[in-house]
Amino acid sequence: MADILAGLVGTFFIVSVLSMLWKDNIVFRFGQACIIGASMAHYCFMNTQMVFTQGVIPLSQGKLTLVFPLLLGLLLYSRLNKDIAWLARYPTNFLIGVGSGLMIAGTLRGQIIDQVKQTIVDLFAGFASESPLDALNGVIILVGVITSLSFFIFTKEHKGAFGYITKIGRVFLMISLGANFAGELVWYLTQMIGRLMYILNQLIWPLLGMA
Amino acid sequence: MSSQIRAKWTKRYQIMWVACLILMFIPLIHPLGLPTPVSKQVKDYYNTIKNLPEGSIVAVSFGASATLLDEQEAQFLATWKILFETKQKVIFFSTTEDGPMVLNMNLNKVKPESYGYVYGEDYVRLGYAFLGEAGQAAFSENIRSVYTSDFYGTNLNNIPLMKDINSFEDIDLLIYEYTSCTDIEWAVRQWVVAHNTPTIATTLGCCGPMAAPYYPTQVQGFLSGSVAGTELEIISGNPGPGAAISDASNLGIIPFFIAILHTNVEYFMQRRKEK
Amino acid sequence: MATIQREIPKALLIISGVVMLLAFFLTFDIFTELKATLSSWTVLLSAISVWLGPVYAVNAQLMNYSRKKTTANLIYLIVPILFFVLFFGVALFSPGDISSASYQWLYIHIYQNVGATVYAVMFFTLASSAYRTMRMSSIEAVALAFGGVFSAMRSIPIFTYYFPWITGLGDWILLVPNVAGGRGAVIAAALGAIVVGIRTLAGKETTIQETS
Amino acid sequence: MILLALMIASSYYYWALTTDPEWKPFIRHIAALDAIKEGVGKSVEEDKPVHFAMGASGGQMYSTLVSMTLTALAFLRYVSGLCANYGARLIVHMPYQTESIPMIEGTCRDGYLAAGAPEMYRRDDMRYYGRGALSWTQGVTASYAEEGVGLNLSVGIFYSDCPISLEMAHIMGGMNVGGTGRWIMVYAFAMMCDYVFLGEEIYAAAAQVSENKMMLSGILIEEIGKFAILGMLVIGVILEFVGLNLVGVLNL
Repeated sequence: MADILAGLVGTFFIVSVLSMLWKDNIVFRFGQACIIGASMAHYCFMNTQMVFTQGVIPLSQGKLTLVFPLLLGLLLYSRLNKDIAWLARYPTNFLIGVGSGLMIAGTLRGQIIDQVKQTIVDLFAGFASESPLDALNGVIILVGVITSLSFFIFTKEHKGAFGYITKIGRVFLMISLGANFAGELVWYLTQMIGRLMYILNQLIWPLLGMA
Repeated sequence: MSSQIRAKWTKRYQIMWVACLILMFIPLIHPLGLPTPVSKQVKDYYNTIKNLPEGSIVAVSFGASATLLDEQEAQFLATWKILFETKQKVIFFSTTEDGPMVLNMNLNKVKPESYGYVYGEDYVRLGYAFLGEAGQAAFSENIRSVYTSDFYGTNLNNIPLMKDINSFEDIDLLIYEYTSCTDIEWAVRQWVVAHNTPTIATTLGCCGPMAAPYYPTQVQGFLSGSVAGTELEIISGNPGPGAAISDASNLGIIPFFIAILHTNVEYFMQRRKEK
Repeated sequence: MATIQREIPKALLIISGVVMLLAFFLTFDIFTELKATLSSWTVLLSAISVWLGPVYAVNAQLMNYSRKKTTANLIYLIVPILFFVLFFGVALFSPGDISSASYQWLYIHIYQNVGATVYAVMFFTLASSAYRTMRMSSIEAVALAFGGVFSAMRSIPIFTYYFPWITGLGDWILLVPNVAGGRGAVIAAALGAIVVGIRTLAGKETTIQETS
Repeated sequence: MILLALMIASSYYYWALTTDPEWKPFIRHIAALDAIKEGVGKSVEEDKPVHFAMGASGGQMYSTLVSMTLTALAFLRYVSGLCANYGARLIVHMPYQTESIPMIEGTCRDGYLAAGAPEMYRRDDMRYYGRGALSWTQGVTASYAEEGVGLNLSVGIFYSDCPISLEMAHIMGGMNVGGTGRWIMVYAFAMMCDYVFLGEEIYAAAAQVSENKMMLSGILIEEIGKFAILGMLVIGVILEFVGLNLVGVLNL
């Protein structure tokens, strides 16, 4: 019985989310109201617990430097009163400072230098390989990177010969978008089938006594 | 787009959606057993485990998410069964909050005890610790710097299997499970490049393209998505949930392809009319 | 006053940013330690702010109800609060908090089911958008459809079984043109991000200088 | 390191130029920008609100994606100013990161203030939905259904949330304009938006909407970076051909 109840609750929420595709309805609205409450509660609980275990308790045990983050965090609430809202700039600026420093370093390495390096490596690995197709693939990648990067040049109109280069770049970009689309489409398809299996296994078969 | 045209399209979407749903549903009730070819990376994944000598130490870095289980459960169940069938010693450690819960559900289904496994001697669960790249590095150097006790709170030194296991040197194979596509780099950098540990990976379908460049030199095999899970079920002879998902996805996606065909035929006919 | 309201926060931004950046390039212990400390502070700091969320959420629903006092609006105001209390209460009062059996029940059957279904809904929204846009009206659209259709077929067993060449083509799309286009775009976006970063650390980014 | 130094040096060069009142850089036109104005106009005509979203997880301030958060804020300032001018109602769907709320609210108020209509700002149109894509997509969809959609402007950090928010806005009659710097999700924008900012275009577009020379100079600094990288690729390939190893140098 308890299992069927669980199946019923789960199925209600699955149907509630899916029903929106058909049209706006009360089941969807009720389900979304429930889930927003639940989601906020989960997030609030996890974070509040962390504030205690990693902030308040170590502070009470003498880790006094933790006063700074705790105080800065509280300043974020100053936004609620317009007259003292400027106080929130302290924590905000601190967070963005840390983020920007972290971002410049990480992005430079992972998304620029490594990508340039890999393009050259791909090209020469292709040349070193026995198959001429690998060499061709290396060249295609190099051409693709150069033309697609050229598409993002903003100080020149995409006309004439440069227009053709950016056009080739756009084709590469579009194939890439198509491949990303397909990867996610098939994944989401599996998720849908998984939900149907849940409804069958948790609700329909048990109800029919075929579990 | 006028509201009339919009309404016309919405109707079309709804017809396609319903068709997809029905076609997904039928094979779940009535399995069709459509064929699934096994890809090379899955064969290599399977053979890597199969070729280990009996009693090898396999570490499983488990970063599963419960919401994404439909995509991966087939992979997990088939992998655990192969590990238990080939009598490997397994150390599970969870790197996500959901990890322990998912593993619990998995092991309840697979039942290691039915393979003659004894907890603490043949397999062990180390619970959850948030392991980013730095965490993986720390774990590989010294397991006890990350986990001092197992999932149930027993000190690692009191667990027979863990007594002589301290670092990468004692691990014969890493099975790396992740759901954020770029995380494969962590395993490659911290285990493969740093220590040359043999590594295989399991992940979501959409992460396959990012894992592919590391195969077969750094990662000896990988599973991406539920299809790979089905393939592993087939090659290892352990039927599981993957077959049904594959069946359903074979049919369920057909209305989508018909829709693409339809929209293009319509477009070209319109163009001919205009000409 | 301007100093307290503008200049000190800006100085805080620059100092914290420069420290993080230096910690990447210089491997002195002091920087490594500072980086770890600042990173852990950010996590703690944002965790404290978590109650701002419910304040804004309840405010929006409350105002909505006060403008239009319908039963439906009353339900939309009360239900989230009830579920908030239910989840938070169970987490707080069950022994073992969120790992307690009762919380896990709520989490698995409600929270995770909705999570998984949201992904499932995306199958339908992606399919409908493709229905509309994958019309081969230009070379770009052909490229998009080519990449999309063959990569999708590559992941569906029935296609690869009956047309084995799709496997090769699908893999080629993923590993060659997809990599090429993706790489160009990633590099460009990374440059855009770095420019914003440099401007921020120089204290010249205008978006963060909100005045009201 | 050299690339970074080059970009910092060019930054200072262009920042110095921005003090010259005559100086105006040329930047190619981005079509999606006009669409924002058109969309706000459409919203007023249809008496429906403008929706602004920066992603369920778009408030990241201390991660490597912080620049996208800042870029989204530049758009928020712009669109709130436009809404104030045209008399449209603006609904902001905030990300789950609560630490970003003060800044989002401040930026939005700024937009109204700059347009001379601070009284039009309404706090109850700042919406919050809890953690993650699951409740965010639900909340946003419900808001579209309840209040209608004129323009839906989505710029920022998007994961698996935009395929729902964008398509639902479209189905409910809204006009979608947007983009993200996360390449893996750009496909959703390309397919579901009426006008799209492809990848990095969001940074260039943000600079253009700001009409601020400091921001505009950023595009030129990026261009220097792009030419440096194109140069690096070409020189790297040539060097490898003659037997010199640039990859080894980059590994350092």
